[in-house]
Amino acid sequence: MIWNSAGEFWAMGGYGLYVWGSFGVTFLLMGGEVILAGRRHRQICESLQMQAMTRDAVQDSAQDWQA
Amino acid sequence: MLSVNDLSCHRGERRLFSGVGFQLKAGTCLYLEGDNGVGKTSLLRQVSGLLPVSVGQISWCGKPIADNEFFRKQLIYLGHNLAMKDDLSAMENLQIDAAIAGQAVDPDKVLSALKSLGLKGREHLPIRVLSQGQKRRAALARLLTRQASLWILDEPVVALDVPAQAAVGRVLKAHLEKGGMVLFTSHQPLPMAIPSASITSYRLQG
Amino acid sequence: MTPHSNVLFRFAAPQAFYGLAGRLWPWVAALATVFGVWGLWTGMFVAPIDFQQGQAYRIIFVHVPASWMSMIIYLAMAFWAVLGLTFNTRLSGMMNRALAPTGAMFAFLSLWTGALWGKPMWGAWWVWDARLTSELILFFLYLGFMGLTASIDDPRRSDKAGGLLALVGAINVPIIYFSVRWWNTLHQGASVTVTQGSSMAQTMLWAMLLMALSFWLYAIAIALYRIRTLILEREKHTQWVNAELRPEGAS
Amino acid sequence: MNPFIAVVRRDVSLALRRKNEVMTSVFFFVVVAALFPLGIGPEMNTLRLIGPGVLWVGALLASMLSLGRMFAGDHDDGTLEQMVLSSASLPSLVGAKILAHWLLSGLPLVVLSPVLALQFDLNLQAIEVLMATLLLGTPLLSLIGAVGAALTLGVRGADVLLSLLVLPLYVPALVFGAGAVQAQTAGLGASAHLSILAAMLLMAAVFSPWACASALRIALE
Repeated sequence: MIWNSAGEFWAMGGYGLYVWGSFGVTFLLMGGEVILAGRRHRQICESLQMQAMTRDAVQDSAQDWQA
Repeated sequence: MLSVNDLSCHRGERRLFSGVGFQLKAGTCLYLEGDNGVGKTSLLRQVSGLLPVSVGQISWCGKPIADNEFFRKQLIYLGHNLAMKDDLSAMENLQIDAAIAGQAVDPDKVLSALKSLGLKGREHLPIRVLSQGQKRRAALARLLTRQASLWILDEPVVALDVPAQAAVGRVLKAHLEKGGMVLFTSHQPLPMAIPSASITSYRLQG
Repeated sequence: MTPHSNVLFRFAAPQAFYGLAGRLWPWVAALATVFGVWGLWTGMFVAPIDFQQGQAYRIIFVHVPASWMSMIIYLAMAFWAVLGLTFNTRLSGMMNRALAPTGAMFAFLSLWTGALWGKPMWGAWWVWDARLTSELILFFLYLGFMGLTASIDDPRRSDKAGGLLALVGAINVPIIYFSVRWWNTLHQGASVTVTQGSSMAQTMLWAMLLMALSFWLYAIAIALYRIRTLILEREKHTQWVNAELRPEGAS
Repeated sequence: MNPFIAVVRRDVSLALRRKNEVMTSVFFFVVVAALFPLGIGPEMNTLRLIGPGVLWVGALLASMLSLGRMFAGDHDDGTLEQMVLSSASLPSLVGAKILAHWLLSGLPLVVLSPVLALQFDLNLQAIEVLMATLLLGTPLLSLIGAVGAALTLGVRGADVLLSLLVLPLYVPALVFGAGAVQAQTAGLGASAHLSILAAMLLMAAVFSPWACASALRIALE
C-alpha cells in the first residue's frame, strides 16, 4: 500500500480536484449511459407489450361483436 | 420485354404489396389500377429502378434492371414531379432533359413535339408562367423528343383538359404501334385512342 | 459456402443475433467490471507516484483508454459500414447506431480528462496539440453521425446514409490527424508537446492496460445491450418479437 | 450535347438568372473579411498575421452557404430522378453539378481575394500564394461539401446538420491553405503545402462524385 492515510489518498498530492474530476466524470457518464440504455430497453418492451395487448383486445371485441 | 416476378415492397415497417408479377411485351400497354396508398407509385419506381428491390425480380430482355445501362437507355420515367425548371423555357427544358438522358435532340423536333401537345407559341416562355396543365403537357413532350421503348408514366393525364388527354392518347397509340411499351397509372378514364386489344389492366392489391 | 461463413450469416439475422447478444452481454459486462476493479486497484493503490508529474499522472488511467476506445470504436463503425454497404446486411447499421453514442462518450471523456490533466501539467485547460485537436474533430464526427442517423426516419435509409458518412469520416480521420500535426509543428512556439511518460513503470503500464481492457469490454457489453433494444424496435411487427414479449404479458 | 457540359451550363445559366444566390456568397466573403479588422484593431502586424486565416475561413464559410441548395432544387422538381435514371453515369452528372457550384461560389472568391488581401497588408508574393491555395482549395471545399449536401438531402434540420458534417472535414483544406500563405511570409516556401492541397484535390475529385452518387441514390429511396 502506497498511501499512509485516507486523507492523503483523497488529496492525491494536491491534484485531488483534477484526478477525482476525471475519474468521477468518467464513471458518472458510464453509469449514466448504462441507466439510459436500460430505461430505453424497458420502455420499448413495455410499449410493445401494450401494443400487443390492445391488438388482442381489439381482436377479442371483434369476435364478441360477430358472435 | 419487361418481366416482373414475385415483387414485394415495404415502406418503413409497412408492407405495401407482395407477389406482384406481370409481363409487358412489345406493342402492349399495362394499365395499373389500385386504390390510393396501395403502392402504385412505389411499384413504378421499383420497376424504373429508383427504389431498390429486396424481394422479387425485375428483368429487361432477360437481364436484371439493376446497374443495367442498356435498360436505362430504353426507359422514360415520368413521375409526379415534372423535372422542369421554372426559370427555363419549355424548349430549353426539353433540350437539357434529352442531354441529361444522354441523347442528342434536334431543335425542330422539340418544336414539333411541343406543337403536337398544343403548346405552339409558348415554346420560349419560362415554365413558371404556364398553367398546371400546360406544364404537364410540356413535360409529356419528352416522350416525343427522347428515344426509348419503355415508358413508365405515373398519372400522365392528371390536370389535363379533354383535348390534351386525347393528344396524349394519340401519342401512346403511335408508340404502341411502333412496338413500344407503356406502363401507367391513372385515375382518369383511359385515353380513347388506344386500341383495347393492346391494353391489359393489372389490379394492385395490398 | 463454407460452414464457417454459414454461422456468420446465421447470426447476421437480427433474430438470431438478439438471442446471442442476450446471452453474451451479462458475461462481458461482468468481465468488464472485474478488469475495471483490478485496474483501478493497481492504478490507485499499487502504482507508485510519478517523479515528474506527481499524483496527477493517474488521470492517464482513464484518459488514455478513453482516447483509444474513441478511435477503436470509429474504426469498428467504418468496418461495419463497409460490411453493410457491400453485403446489405441489416445488422451492420444497427451495430453502428449502437456503437456511436459510446464512441462519442469516450471522445468526450478523452477531451475532458485531457483538459483536467493539462491544467496542472501545462498550466492550460486546452492546448492546440495535434492529438487533442484530432480528438475534438473525432467528437464532431460522432455527433454528425448521430445527428444524421437520428434525423432520417426510414431505418434502412438512415442506416445506409450513416454507413456512407462513417466511411467518408474514416477516410478523412488520418488526413485530419496528419494535417493537424503538420500545422502543430509549424507553430511550435505556441504549444507544448505532450509526453506520455516515456519511462513508465511496469505497474503503471499494467494498470493502464487493465483499464483499457475494461473499457473495451464495457463498450462491447453496452453495444450488445443497446442493439437488442434496436432490434426489438425495428422488428416489432414480426412474429418472433411478439412471441418474445408474450410470456410476461397477457394470455 | 454532352450530358456533363449540359448540366454545367444549365446550373450556371439558372444561377445567373437569379443573381442573388451568387451574390450572397460573394457579399458574405467581403463582409466577413471587413469585420475582422474592426473586431481586432487596426494594428498592421497583427492583421498581416491573421490575414490568410481570416480570408480562408471566410472563403470556407462563404462556399458553404450555398451547399444546401446544391441538390435541393433538382430533388424537389424531380430532375434528380431523371439524372439517376439517365444512361450517363450518375457520378459524372454529379461531378458536373459540383463543378457548377465551384464556378458560382468558389471562383468569384478566388478572383476577389487579392482585393481583400490588400486590407490585411499582404505582400505580392503572399497574395499570389493565397490565390493559388484558393484556386486549389475552393474546388476541394465544393467536392467535400457536396457529399454532406447529398447526405442531408431531404432530411429534417438539414442546414445545421450540414455544417456539423462538413466543417470537420474542411480542417485539412484550411490547415494547408492558410498554412501555405504563412509559410510563404515566413520565408519557408509554399510548394509543399500546394502539392499536398493538389493531392487532396485529386483524391477528392475521384472519391467525392462517387460518394455523392451513392448518397443521392439513398436519398431518393
